[in-house]
Amino acid sequence: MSEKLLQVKNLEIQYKTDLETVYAVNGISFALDKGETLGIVGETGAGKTTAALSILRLLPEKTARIPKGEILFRGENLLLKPEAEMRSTRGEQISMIFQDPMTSLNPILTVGDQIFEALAFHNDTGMTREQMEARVDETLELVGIPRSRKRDYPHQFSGGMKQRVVIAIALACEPELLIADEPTTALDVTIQAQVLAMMNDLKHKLNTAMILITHDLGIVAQTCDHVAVMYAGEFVEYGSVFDLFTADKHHPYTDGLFGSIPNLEVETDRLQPIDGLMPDPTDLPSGCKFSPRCPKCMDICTKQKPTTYQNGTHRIACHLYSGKEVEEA
Amino acid sequence: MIRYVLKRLLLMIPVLLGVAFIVFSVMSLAPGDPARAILGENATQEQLDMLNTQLGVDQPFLIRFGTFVVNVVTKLDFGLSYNSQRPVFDEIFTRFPYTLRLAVLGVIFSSIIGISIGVFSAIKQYSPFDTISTILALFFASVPGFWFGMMLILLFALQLGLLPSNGLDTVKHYILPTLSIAIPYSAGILRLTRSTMLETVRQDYIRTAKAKGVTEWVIIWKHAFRNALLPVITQLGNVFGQLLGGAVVIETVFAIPGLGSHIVNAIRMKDTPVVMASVMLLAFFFCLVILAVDLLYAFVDPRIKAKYARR
Amino acid sequence: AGNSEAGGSTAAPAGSESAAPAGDNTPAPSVSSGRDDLIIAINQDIKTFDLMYGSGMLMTQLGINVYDSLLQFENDGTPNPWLAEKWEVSDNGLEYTFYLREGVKFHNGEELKASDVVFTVERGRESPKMSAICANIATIEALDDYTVKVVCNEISSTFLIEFCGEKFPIYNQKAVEEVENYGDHPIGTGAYKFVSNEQGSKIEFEAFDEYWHGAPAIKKLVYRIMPDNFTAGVALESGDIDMIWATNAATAATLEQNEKLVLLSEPSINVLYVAMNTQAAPFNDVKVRQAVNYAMDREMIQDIVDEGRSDIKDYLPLDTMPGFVEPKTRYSYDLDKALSLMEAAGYSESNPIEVTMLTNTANQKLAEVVQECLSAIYIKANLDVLETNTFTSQVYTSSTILSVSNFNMIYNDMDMINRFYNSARIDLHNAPRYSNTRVDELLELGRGELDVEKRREYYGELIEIVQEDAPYAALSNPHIIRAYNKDLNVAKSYTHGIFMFDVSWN
Amino acid sequence: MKQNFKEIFRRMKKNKAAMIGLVIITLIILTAVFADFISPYEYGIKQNSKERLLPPSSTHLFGTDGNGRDVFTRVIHGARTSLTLGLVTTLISAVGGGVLGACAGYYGGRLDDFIMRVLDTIMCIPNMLLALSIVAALGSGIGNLLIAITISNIPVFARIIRAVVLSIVENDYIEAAKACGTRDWRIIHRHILKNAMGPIVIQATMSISKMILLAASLSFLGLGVQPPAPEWGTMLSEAREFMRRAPYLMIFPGAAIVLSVLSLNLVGDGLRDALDPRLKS
Amino acid sequence: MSQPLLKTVGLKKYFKVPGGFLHAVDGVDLEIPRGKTLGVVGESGCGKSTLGRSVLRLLEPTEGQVFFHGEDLLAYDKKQMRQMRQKLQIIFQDPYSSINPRLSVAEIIAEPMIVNKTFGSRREIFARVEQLMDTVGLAKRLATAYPHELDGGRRQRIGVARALAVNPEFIVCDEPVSALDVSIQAQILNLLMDLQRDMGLTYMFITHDLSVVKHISDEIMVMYLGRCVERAPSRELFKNPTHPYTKGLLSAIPVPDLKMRDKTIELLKGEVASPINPKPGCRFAPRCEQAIPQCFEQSGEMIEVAPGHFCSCGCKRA
Ligand SMILES: Nc1ncnc2c1ncn2[C@@H]1O[C@H](COP(=O)(O)OP(=O)(O)OP(=O)(O)O)[C@@H](O)[C@H]1O
Ligand SMILES: Nc1ncnc2c1ncn2[C@@H]1O[C@H](COP(=O)(O)OP(=O)(O)OP(=O)(O)O)[C@@H](O)[C@H]1O
Ligand SMILES: [Mg+2]
Ligand SMILES: [Mg+2]
Repeated sequence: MSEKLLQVKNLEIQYKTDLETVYAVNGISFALDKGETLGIVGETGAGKTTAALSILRLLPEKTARIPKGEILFRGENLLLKPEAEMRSTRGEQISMIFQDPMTSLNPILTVGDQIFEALAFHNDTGMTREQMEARVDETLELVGIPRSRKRDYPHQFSGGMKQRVVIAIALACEPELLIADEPTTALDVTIQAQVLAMMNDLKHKLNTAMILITHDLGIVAQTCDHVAVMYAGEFVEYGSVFDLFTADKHHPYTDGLFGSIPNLEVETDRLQPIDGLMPDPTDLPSGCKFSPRCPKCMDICTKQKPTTYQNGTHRIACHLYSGKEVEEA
Repeated sequence: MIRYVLKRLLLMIPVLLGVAFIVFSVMSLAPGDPARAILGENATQEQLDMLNTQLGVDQPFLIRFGTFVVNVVTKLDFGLSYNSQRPVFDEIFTRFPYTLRLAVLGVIFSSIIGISIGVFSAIKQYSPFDTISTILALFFASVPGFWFGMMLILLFALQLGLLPSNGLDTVKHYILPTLSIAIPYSAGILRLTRSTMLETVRQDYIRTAKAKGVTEWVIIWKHAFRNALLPVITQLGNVFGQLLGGAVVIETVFAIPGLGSHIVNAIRMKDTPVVMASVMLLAFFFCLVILAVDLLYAFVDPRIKAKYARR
Repeated sequence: AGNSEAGGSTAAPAGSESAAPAGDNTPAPSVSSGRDDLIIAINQDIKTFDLMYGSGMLMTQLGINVYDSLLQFENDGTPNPWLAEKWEVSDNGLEYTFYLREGVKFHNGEELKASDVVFTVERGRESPKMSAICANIATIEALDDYTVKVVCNEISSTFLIEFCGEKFPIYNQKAVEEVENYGDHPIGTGAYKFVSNEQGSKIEFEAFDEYWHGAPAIKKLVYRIMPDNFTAGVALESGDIDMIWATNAATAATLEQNEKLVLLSEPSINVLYVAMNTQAAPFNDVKVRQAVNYAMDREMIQDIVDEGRSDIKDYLPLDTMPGFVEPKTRYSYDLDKALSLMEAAGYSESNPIEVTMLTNTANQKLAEVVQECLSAIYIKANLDVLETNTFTSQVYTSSTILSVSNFNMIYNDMDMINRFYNSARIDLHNAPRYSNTRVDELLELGRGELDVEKRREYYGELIEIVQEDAPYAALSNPHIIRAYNKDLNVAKSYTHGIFMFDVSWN
Repeated sequence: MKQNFKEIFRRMKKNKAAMIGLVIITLIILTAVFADFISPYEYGIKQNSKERLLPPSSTHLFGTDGNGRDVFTRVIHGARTSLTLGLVTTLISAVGGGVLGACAGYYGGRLDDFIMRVLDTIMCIPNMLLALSIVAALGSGIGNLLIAITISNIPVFARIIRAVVLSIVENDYIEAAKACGTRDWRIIHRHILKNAMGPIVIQATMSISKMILLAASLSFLGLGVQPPAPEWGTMLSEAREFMRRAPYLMIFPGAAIVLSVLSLNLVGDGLRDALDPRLKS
Repeated sequence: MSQPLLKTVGLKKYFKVPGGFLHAVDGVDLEIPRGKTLGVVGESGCGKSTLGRSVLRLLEPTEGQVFFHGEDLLAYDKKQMRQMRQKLQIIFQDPYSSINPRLSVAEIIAEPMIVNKTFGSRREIFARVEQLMDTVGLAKRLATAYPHELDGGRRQRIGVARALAVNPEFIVCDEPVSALDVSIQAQILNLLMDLQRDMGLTYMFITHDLSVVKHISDEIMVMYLGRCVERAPSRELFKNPTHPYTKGLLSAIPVPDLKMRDKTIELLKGEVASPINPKPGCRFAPRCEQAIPQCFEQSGEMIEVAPGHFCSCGCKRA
């Protein structure tokens, strides 16, 4: 098997402030190939955004620490790259769509400018200004915005259009990896559908690998190839979409997530939310981090780190399944 | 946009009238009569009465105010200075250019100093540079302007003999007064720039720009700074307004024939026409500056431009 | 009052004999230092060069460069011939005849004629500043081109000083009538022609080559306006300017250190005083007023307020005033006496006086010292420092109990004190609201008398009364301090200014 | 409320700079309060022509001034006037400007236009002139000086607070308060002004120094506090005369101003952070 | 039929904007029976929040009537309205901006009681605060905490407790769960439904999340550009969507089910028309694939297509 496009190994990230240390990401590993989409789901504060930012090395410099782990992009460890090289990687090879389209665009620059900028800073092929402008037009039309609107400012666009501009920026340099952090949370369903459909299209056209972070299992089901379920900085479950939606064994947290969504098909009187709240990330429970909320919690769970059950691509970190155990990578 | 400008220009009328009324009443209420100020300690009662009648200050307040407004509106005539009997505007216009030049230079230099250091210390938040510049800024914000001016004079004019200490004849003459004005004001601008920059660099779009691989320099000046500019522009407008009428101390120390000290003298002499005309002129300019600031907003921020356009 | 007085016609022929005018030594035009320009710092703008509409010492200083008056007075009040070569006073003391110098040119080329003097008076009647003087002039007529006759309404011992001195410059009729904005284009017969006035910045003059007194050595005269003493001091030291027309004691103390400079410190016409309202408690009690007089530590005042550059005074008039008699009742610092007077008046530590003391911004420092002196004799004076203009409008009202300020003795004659003591001047200049019929009488007598001995008699009596009654506590007579480059030759300085033709470079 | 103070102080304790500032300003205030006990000489009036302009020494810690007064004593006593002046004017103008700005921002529309135009009018008259006119009209004296400075400072506060209020009224909690039938004034003070505290505090601490200096520039024009009451700004202006002969006359009151301003600003920054329960650390 | 608790007739709210009038709510009729929930769905900006606020008179409606217990709220004067407010409450979408960050939890919940002087003493108020916190599931120790110390779910509970503090009968829930993640969302939804069951509350539940609205509502109203386009009992609506917009909306929901994975979703095309001085005719017509010329001329009336199911689509009518 050829080298993966992106390999994250045992990544740990902490935020250190004067008073406390937030253990945001606690050893996650995954790999991604060209054209594949990885979905990451999980509760608020699970560390999804943190993990995504670390790949682009955009974590806040003053507080964030990466004590352990590697991020290999085409075999190169991004964490060791000098800032200048990293800058040329950003946008050109890896780009990111941020959580909130409303605030992700600079209000005082035209959308055209903002896309143009991404091109201008990665102009390795020596494109002329005209060529780059033409490329801006092309990109805009790709995301379904008429080229005539490129001189408009973000405030003149609706939320959905803004999100498309953000996507256009991310795609301008045809990156090999696109990280989309809750790209549709702020949008309503009809626009969400448009945006997702478009991203899917693009992915197929450009064969881009993608990491899609979301709360919405519906979106995961529709767009992802692999899914990671994240809880308190760890992947408690990882596998293909089919593993996640069809396999019979699941991490209790994943079960809880599914139970929480109102189902359109089935009438339920009461939803079944997971009891309790996220653990305090500055003071995580020992053993399994989900144990305090777990309905199937056993003695061992509070004491020992869970083992990983693996079935093909499907991995679950839970003491419940001590069948085929493998060491964590 | 043009409609907006017109509306704003129209709104200047009540403001200017208000200014006129306030200043006029203050001048009338203030004790002491101009004749006494002009004729001095040794004047006799007859002399005083005679002059007061000549100046027309013995008429009722409203009549005087009315006459003043009518003259200004119909003839742009602010009358004669009580004190010198010269047309008020001639006097003011020989001085105003100095004041204007100093104010412009002051604003330019204080913004250059304040903004560049402010931006830099925001970027290097909590670094020694940041701490030192903050302390220096607070220091300069708390020493009186005249002290600074006098120190500069002693050092550069007397000790080193490099720069002239008074007057505004050549370019060299402008250096010390400009510095004395700019440095204390730059302190405020520095603090403001720093805090708004700190705010702006936390915005999501800065992260977006970084994710595009844009260089640090471009992020700071093109993305962050331009967005942080609005409050700074407001502050600059205020500084400009204050400098227009307020550099009295610097004018005195550097023996500059500016408008500020002229107004102060006029107030002391109860020279109402001069005070009126000068303050009105300043108020007019101040309104223009505020308007210019608002238009500059539009230039900096398209959202504001859109708002104006729709009005 | 039939006799003509000593300073009058008797002195006049002496003056008229010499072709060279009064100044003791006319400086020979010099070229040695190579400079013939002079830059002088003054501390404020000149509002108008039409002297009839302006006031102040500075005005006089600039005025005497451009204008001449009929006579020129020495610091002790001795009149010297000037534009008038000689003058005569009629026996009844009401008629004056002036004989003008011939060939005197105005800057516009006109020759000085008697009609110009007449014109000046007629114009003066209209002006607020001169009208009071002119009021005493019943008629004025030109007997011929060079002779003017003035008839007064009443005898006035100060008439010469007021009418013929530097305060009454002679205007040129044609110039006033023809020049637009005369106030900005003065024309006189003086040594300097007005060139330009940049308001707030500088005023330029150039030498008038046809000056009747001989062309001055300094050809170009520039007054720089420097409101701040510090700035002027630095400018003088760094050579930006050549002279400071008048600086303050504190700056003088710094300039003193510089060997390249000369400090000229001369008695001025300025008198510092405390005025006590004699019509209201507690100062209606003469003992309290005397106590205040004794309590004034005038040496401390001299040191603190003027850095020693002043003369201590315990009476108001200047010693140089014609008619002056030194009083016998004197006040020197004597706290014991002051305290016993206070106790006699019924005040003590436990029964102190508390009053508001008005002063103006210029005299704040003085007031602070006075305040302390008063505190030693159970008087707690709360200072109220007012803008000069506000102060002037309040200090003469009956509500003012105590004030600290200064006078300029603008006329060098004993009659000057009329305004301080005359009950008719209450509400105008008589801040203590002092009223004494005998004093009023004596003031009238002194004013209407031309005989010197008689005047000394009247004023001698008067001064004893007012010293005894003590409505004022005179404090000091600060010096006027001029500072200039050592290479500059200043032949003579008057209390009212320097004639710039008396100045030259070494 | 008690809870709040404790809470605020607890948060502030963590901010070293703010604590240093707090200690310094407390010392200054204590000095001002106990000036009579601390100062070696009787304050104010005691002058001495024999001891003029003495440089700092063990008898006169800060030297003596042109009137032969002990500068140390005057600086200590000056703290009273200067700090009162700075604090009182700031307080009043913050409250006045706060109310006006809050009303303008909260009600908007005509009232907003009216208030802002009136304030524009005041702002159009340069600071110094406004103060000068008022002092000229009412006479000098610390009371009028206070009024003058305060009035000229109100528009500054009002503008800033209005801008803050405009952004606060956007919040849903204002609407929630309305939905409960909360009266306007309660909304303004409890929900709006409480949240505008940060900018207000910062502006206020900056303003204290400005006020002291404005008073100083007014004394430069002879309109300051009535002597002999010492006040730092006036002391500076008085020292001007002796700038070259006795520079220390300027250094000590100047240092007092700088020190107070510096510490007040540190405290202000700390207070802003502490007042905002949202800010971590 | 019993009298509905809340009823609006021809409710309109126009905003004066620079370009003219923005028709945010343009003639909405609705009825909510006591103890039931009306769900309001629709695209962002279609006027859902404005409708909610107009019903509570937080915005003064431009036209129309709001009947509460059969009485016209709009006829009340300020004082009466202030008293009435206790019965009508609102919960906001954003648990961050809807809670005053400077007040502690207890203060926030006590605020409506203090304002309305419902309780005399501090102690009574405090007791009630504790009781409310208990009801909505907030631990007592959080009483002195500040909102920023709490996560979104707890904050939203504060919002609920505040609304309950004055014993309301009717609550407008303006997207109360949109900002929360699924598990917390479920907790809040359960809480709201429990409260409704226990206290007989009536809700107007605004959201654009259709699975949520289906779960909680008895009846659903679909809004498009200020107008109600379809109204039906919730099961009926999902089973039998009639209006083209409703159809588009329903098909856009991503379903957590792999069966739907490769099915192409029918996307709504085009942008929402401007609500400023809208053209006559059906508001949805420019985006409607089935639009006929008539749709552009005449706006549809609500027709009952099935019992209790109303739809305004012109083509259906034709
Ligand atoms: N700059 C920071 N400093 C300190 N802690 C942080 C910082 N950013 C995030 N955290 C903490 O790190 C943890 C993970 O945060 P992160 O934003 O990665 O979560 P998330 O999964 O993206 O959540 P959401 O779904 O809300 O976006 C959280 O507990 C958060 O409070
Ligand atoms: N105060 C206002 N002034 C002017 N226009 C307003 C105002 N409030 C709302 N609008 C406009 O009214 C329309 C309806 O807004 P509303 O907030 O009710 O929509 P919504 O359906 O709640 O949207 P969302 O789902 O985004 O909350 C929008 O076009 C909005 O821009
Ligand atoms: Mg996130
Ligand atoms: Mg809404």
